[in-house]
Amino acid sequence: MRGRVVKPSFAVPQNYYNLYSFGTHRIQLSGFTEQPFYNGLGRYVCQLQRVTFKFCKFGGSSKGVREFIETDVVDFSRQHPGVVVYLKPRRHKTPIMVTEYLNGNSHWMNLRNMTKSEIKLWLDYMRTRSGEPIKRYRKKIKTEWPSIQGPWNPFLNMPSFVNVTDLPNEQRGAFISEKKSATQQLLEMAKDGSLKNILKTNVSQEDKE
Amino acid sequence: MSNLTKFRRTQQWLTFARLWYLYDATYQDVFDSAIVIAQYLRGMNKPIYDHVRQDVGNHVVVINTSKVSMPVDEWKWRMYSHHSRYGGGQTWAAAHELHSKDPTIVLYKAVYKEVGSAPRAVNLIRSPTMARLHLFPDACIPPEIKANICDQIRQVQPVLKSLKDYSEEEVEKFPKIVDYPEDYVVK
Amino acid sequence: MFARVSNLALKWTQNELKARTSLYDSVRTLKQIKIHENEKQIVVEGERIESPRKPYLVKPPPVADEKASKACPLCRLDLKRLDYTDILILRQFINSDGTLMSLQDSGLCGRKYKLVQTLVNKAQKCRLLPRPPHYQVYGPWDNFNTYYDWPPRYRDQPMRVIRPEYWK
Amino acid sequence: MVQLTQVLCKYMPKWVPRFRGSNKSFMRKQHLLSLCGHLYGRKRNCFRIARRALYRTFEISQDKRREKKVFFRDLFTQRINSACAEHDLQYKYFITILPQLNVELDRKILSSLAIWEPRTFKSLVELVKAKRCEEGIDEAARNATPPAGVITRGML
Repeated sequence: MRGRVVKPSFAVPQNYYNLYSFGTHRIQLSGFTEQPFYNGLGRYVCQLQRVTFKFCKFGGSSKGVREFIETDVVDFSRQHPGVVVYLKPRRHKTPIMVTEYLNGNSHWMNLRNMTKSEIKLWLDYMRTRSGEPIKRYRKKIKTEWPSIQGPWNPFLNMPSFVNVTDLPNEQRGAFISEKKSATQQLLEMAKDGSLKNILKTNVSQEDKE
Repeated sequence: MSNLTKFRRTQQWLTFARLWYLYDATYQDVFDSAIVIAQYLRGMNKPIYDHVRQDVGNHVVVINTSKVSMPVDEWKWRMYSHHSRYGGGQTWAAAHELHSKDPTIVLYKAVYKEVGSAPRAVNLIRSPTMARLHLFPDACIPPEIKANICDQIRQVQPVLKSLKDYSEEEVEKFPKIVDYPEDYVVK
Repeated sequence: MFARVSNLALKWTQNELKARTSLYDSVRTLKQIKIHENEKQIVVEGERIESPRKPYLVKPPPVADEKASKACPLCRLDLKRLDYTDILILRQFINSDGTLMSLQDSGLCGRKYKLVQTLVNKAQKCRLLPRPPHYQVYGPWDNFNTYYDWPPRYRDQPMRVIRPEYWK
Repeated sequence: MVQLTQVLCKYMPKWVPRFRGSNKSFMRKQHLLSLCGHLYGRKRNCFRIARRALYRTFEISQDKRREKKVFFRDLFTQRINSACAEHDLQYKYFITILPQLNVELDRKILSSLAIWEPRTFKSLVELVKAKRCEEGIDEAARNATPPAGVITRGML
């Protein structure tokens, strides 16, 4: 794939959109579920660092944002002292919200014609995120300890005598034939006595006489 | 704190270690052993084999390539072509001619073809893989290479012993199936 | 002997049959040609010697069927997969200079003799057994290690690839 | 030609400008170009060329989805083959005798066992060897010595 993905070049600058990726599989970001620094294992640290609201004092589309600021912003910041909230009135501009996270990612969002409750919901959603972009999960599970018995390694099933003997070694390198050759069959027949030795029989006859 | 701790880094080194294998080619067929050697070169003897993402290939040291064997008469009719890239520069040499000239060429060419036979292997994978093949006509290996060897590849066929190879005592003690007939003249 | 009436058996005379049957009973004595030279005369005589490796002569176990007990040694042993690589067995059917013994000398039946014949030829071609004195060596390719693989695998037939004029 | 980009981008976030009257043709082209980021040269920049290339990628990915299953099955087979070879057992015996022992694991799981849980894989191989020695179908099985540590029904 030549070069990273070209994000849609709408009116919005590039680096604000990086917490979303959509399109076909090849375009989407893909990865595994990740928590920054095992967040939530020991304790939960809110990843949201700061929120900036830009709105217009008079514009109709910023009505929701203005109401939200009058009623809920103070409660929100009291509940979440770790999150810095900036309010930036901008004349004749559409209301937007930019959330920045501890891992350096940031997200731009347009709040045009949104009601107070909607903005509250979006803010809670943005607060509880980990700052990682939404991706296509390659696997639904992720584990820090994939192997209990220890992953395979080349020396695991290698017999220990190989370390000691200097190669080439007959036992380690010779060809193992599954079927016995005729010579081996004859030797085994001779060994287990199924072939009587003629001379022995002759000798016994002479003894008898 | 990243996922990769010291223990995990050494565990990865161990799993993806590049081993040195030894292969004794006495009386082994050229093309059958080439298949086995090519597999070991590309690391297909490991369960972690993956031809795309990681190169888990090994080194293979082949000794006794001068004693390599071929099916009957193949030394005569197995031809190797060579082209000097000039007009009419194509020449053929039989296997026995090449082998007498340089005992490692026949096995090298067999492994060269076998490594290249894998899909999409010719351009990228073949030259670095072939660099990991070390061929020696007889059993003596340079000490620095011998120090690296950690395992041996099992041979593909039994080593045929001629009458001279059997020890005197073995021949003596072997069961005698039938005796000579009456008044047989020992020729 | 009569386990299988092969066509060869019909040609033999009665006493030869009797000679063959007593194959296992007594130890054979061989004759060796001895040449003595003194100033006036050269004496050539056949001297009797013991047959070698006597203690290792073996006889297959007795079989109930009387006729089968007289069968040829290899048939009685019925070794599976007798191959050209079992040279310790084949060695017992060749003379000292490497040539194959005749059928009567070898004491085998016709079928087994033919099998041993092909195996000995193969072994000699692969230089497992010593080659007879005037063995026809066609070129340097006979001196390299060879083997017979079965079933034969005709790997990429080169003769079809290379133009005939280049077949040396 | 069917215009597919609308369908593909239905999960667009709320604030992205919509296909409205004025920017309809611009947005339509931009959406399509957003899907061609991985192509080369004019295929990722010029709309009319990008559209043909994009539909070509859809056809290819359709076949590739089928091929992927075959490819990974062969890869798993190759991994199990090499894992069995380490324990001196042929793959064909391993893959045929395991189901007879009611161990119905497919190649994907077996190959991941071979990599991540090698001891478990080794015990499976010894199970197969014991079964082969017990049945002794072919001569090789009869000659082989049964592995120690495998408890079969008659032993207890």
